[in-house]
Amino acid sequence: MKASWWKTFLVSTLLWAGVNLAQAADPIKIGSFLTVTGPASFLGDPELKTLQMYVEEINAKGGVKGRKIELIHYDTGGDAKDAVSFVKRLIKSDKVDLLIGGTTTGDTMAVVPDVEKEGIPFISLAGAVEIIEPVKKWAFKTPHTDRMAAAKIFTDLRKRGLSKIALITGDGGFDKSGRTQILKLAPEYGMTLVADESYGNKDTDMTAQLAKIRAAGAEAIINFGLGQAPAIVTKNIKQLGITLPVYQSHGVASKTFIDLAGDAAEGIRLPAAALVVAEQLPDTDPQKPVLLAYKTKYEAKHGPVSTFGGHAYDGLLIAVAALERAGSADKTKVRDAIEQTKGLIGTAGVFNMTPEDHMGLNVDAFKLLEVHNGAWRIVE
Amino acid sequence: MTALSSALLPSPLLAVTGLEQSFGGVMALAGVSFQVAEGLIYAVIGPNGAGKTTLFNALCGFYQPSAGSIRFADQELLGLPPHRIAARGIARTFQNLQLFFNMTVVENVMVGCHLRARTHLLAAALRLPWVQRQEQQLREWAIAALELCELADRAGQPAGSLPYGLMKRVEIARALAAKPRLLLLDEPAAGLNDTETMALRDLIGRIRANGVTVLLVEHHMPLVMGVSDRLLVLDYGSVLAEGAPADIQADPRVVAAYLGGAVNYAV
Amino acid sequence: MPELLLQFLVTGITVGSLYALVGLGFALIYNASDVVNFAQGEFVMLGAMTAIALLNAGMPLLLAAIIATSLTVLVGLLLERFAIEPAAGASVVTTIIITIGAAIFLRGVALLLWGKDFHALPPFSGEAPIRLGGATVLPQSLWVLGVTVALVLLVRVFLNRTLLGKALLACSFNRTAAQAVGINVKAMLRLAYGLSAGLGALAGILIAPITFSSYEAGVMLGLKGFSAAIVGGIGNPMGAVAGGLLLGVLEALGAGLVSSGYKDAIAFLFVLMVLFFEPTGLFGHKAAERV
Amino acid sequence: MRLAGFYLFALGVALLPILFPDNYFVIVVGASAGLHVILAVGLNLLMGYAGQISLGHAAFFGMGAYASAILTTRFGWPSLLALAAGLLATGALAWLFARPILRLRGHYLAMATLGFGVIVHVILVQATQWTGGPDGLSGIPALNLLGWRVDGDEQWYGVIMAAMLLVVWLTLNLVDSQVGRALRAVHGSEFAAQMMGVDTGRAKTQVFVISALFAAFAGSLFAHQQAFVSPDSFNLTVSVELVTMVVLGGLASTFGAVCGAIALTLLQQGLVVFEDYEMLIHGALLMAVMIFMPQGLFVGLSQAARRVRHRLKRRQPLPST
Repeated sequence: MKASWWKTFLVSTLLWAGVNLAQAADPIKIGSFLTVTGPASFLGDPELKTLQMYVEEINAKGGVKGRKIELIHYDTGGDAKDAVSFVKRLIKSDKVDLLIGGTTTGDTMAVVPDVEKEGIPFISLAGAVEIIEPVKKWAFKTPHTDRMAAAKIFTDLRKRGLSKIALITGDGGFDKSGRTQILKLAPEYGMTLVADESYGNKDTDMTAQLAKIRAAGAEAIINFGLGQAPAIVTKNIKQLGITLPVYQSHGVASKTFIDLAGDAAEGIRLPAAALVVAEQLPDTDPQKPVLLAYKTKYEAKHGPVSTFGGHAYDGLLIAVAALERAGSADKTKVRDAIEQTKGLIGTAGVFNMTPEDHMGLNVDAFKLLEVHNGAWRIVE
Repeated sequence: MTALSSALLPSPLLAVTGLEQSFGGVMALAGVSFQVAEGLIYAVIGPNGAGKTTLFNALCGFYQPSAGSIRFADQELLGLPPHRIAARGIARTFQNLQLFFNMTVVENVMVGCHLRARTHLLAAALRLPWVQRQEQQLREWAIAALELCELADRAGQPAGSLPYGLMKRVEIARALAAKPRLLLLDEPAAGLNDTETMALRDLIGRIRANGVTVLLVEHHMPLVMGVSDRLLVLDYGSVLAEGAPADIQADPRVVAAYLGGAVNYAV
Repeated sequence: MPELLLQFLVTGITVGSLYALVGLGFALIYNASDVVNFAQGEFVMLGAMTAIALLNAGMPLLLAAIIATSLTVLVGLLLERFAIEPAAGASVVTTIIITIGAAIFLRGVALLLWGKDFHALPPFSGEAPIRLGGATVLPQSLWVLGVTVALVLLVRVFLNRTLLGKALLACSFNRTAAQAVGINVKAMLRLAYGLSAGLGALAGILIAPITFSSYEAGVMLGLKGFSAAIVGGIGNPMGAVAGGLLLGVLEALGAGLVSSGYKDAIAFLFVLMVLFFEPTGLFGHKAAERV
Repeated sequence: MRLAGFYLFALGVALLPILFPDNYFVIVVGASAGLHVILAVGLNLLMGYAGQISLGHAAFFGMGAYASAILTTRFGWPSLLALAAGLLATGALAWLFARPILRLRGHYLAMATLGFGVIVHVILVQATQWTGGPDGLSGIPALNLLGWRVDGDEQWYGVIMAAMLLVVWLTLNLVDSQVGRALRAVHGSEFAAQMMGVDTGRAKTQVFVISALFAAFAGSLFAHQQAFVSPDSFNLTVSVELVTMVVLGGLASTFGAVCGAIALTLLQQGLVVFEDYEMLIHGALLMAVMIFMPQGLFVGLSQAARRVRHRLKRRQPLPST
């Protein structure tokens, strides 16, 4: 009896060690598909850099539960067709355990059918609210929704007693989806839209649209866009001598925007995660150390942070935490673990996911920022 | 003159009256009139720039003459697009080769059979049985035309791989494959050597023997004089003379204006 | 309203002069070789990006601009020598695909050299807007306009008054004949590529303070420049300039008066209409076909 | 045998998934290549055989896709009916557009088709209430072929390959018929073709419409396969890629177009692993192929193969080309 007891112990220990060894040799595969080139590279590029940087760090520290992480990435170039094909490749050919990616809403929505069918945990880095509403079993997301951005802007406008707004947006997915939310929320906040203009994201001059806005009698201008276009809009506003308050979206929450727009950016407000103003947060803010750590690490290697890299950081953080809690890379267990994310402090805010909320951020996670002397500062 | 010609030749296949064509103020054809009776070999000669090719292009509908009339088998051609004129029974060759270099010799000639073929897109894509049978038929017609031009052994070669003289003959075969009533030959001898020119002369004879009327623009005087039944001399877009070869040769105006007197083109 | 209209026109002319400069490059190469060089937009991008990089490295603006332009000319010459010349005798479409390949290649090089971020040049003479009647314009736009006019005039004088320029034009009318009278057609081709690259680079440097630049910035400018060259009648350098201005004004008017979302569609619809009624562009020479 | 090459190709297409079951590069990339083949073969009819360039072909692809997407999601039409409606609408538009646009030549035609492509793309982006705007339309139901729901990558491979083989077969037949010869004649010499009695205007219109129909057909399949459409799949870049496929493979050869479509699809899949170097390599390869094989991969490679064979049997002389 005694002998058989220690035999059992030995066998199970060996088995356990063997399993562990096998696991150690067998990395957890994270598949990512981002828009690293093309119109939304402004977003995808820092996302990829962040993922690569942190996967390296996690592996240097011994990985997740002894297993290394292998990051497999494909660039979609912003074409949803490529996103679909690469997600299939990640699932079928690379046999990844979970997916982080989809820089744009278009890329994300395009792959959702495959993700749902194959049943693989998927954390999207795109903004639109439709990704999580209605809730999709396997799809989660980390950035704030554009609805929150709209709400934040409207709240500030109401505080300033302004209600006649002029909207100018680009022709990309981010822009259009922001426009939709602004149109939807405006009545709720008592806002009237006196102009609704648009431009091509590669356009070089928006004075025609802005001249129309100038003539429309608006009290404030909202510009929802990405990349260099909002900087051109900002410069053109100054050129036309328009002195109305200008709101940008979280799409340009990066030092690059201020660099491009120069003096014209002065006084512009926008809603954004606290990342770009981490130093200005009170020391009591629980987010501060997380933000500073990410910011320092990123800027040491790649230059000014943007909130988009932060979304990727959050996604990876959620994934790794879920993998640890699930204790394996089993897809269903990891999915359930992601859904149970509670009180996790990321760059975008504190994540509290539920079966009904696959993002888990509330609107407080957004700060209202203003450009002041060529730098961001918190308005509230 | 018109009255005289029609009296001589009871049923003109082609009757051109008062044809005018100008390019930016320059009159390329200044009221040209002539008639071609069925079964003749009719040559149009004249110095360079006299309007010979312009006349051909006007006959084919490539230009839109500003005045005049072109009656072919008692029907007006003026104003019709080229493919409709072709459908009336006129075929031609070109001064600058217009072969389909992207096809084989026999395929070129099969295009010539276009008007004799049924062309239905969907049927062709589905390759219905009648399409297959027609393909066979067209190929036979094309080979027959090639045989007439002594080119049957070249049928499968890419059109662009032939020597120049043979390419010119492929054009003739292609035009003949349409079974035209009137064949327009635009300088068929240009660029040919003497042997080839002699062969061409025989070929034109055979074509006429097959019942095709030939309208010929040519500079090679021995060929023109040897083969044609009647001649039209153009100069500066106008008719200088018209008549049988012997009469034309004897016409002092023609000799002065064109033949230059010093050269004797007796055959 | 007249004030608004004036602003639209000013906007349109500013943007249009940009398209005109790029279109001019298309026309020059087309003249010499019948080839539409789809890497023309990349010349613009290379000029801008090189100048920005040199400026950031501490070089004064003027020197940076000169070196950037020279380097881009070199790229143009290399492109001609190593991609266009070896394909001599290939069909026009094949050559066009080669230039598309070259465009992708140059974008790839720029991506590796300068990353994906947008970069700006500082404006040459400040940012204080200048009032023109009821419209405002940036000093940099005046730079663009002024240099465009100067360059267009220079190119015109070069083509019509100098022996070299006439030789280049002769190639466009009849290459075989040009060769027969002793014009070195190959050298003319190189000249055209060098000149177009130089024009492109200058355009890039001029507009970088307004539009910024990134490795992909050439795509849109290439498209608009191509359209300008075609609308004006391809092969006619001054037609390209007119086409560019027309396109710019159309876009601005479309955006201002009809719908800013559909402004590109409006501009291209107009282009289509022009072509339907003038199948060889506004100022293209009507090619007579000889059979 | 006239269609020997076709049967060989069909055999290969059928054998691949049996030899490599459940392989991403066969099943998924293969299906994607199949759609590209349909597009390229259609465009080659227009470019290679009729000699008319189109830089706006993605527009027809997009119209087919959006017709299926909008009619099935917004109006609940059965997928086959939506497919037919898409073909009808695209064909009708192509027909209306063909006459004025095909009067243009060369670069002017390129410009006009490009402009057409840009206009359609702008509409897809801007008419948000219909098209879903830049983020596109999702939730397109599975293709329902008389009760059989096409779902899953293997089934899609089968359907797309069958569609592709049908299109290639129809095209091969068409090219080698009097209709096809008339078309090629238009390319060879438009005036001579007219003098043979070919109504060149009609011939060009027909081929433009067929080419548009093939593209719309591919578009409809694409929409159902992806269950999602967005305007970026139908922009100018895609049009240029399609032209590249045709020229890369070799103009005026149906199998050239097939070759070019497959090569470019594989190239895009293969190069993605090079990340930042992808563009550089892509551009360099494109230039190299066109410089060294100006007649395209199909002719280039078959000449190379012939040369090798020739070297193997020294004695036989090289057939003159």
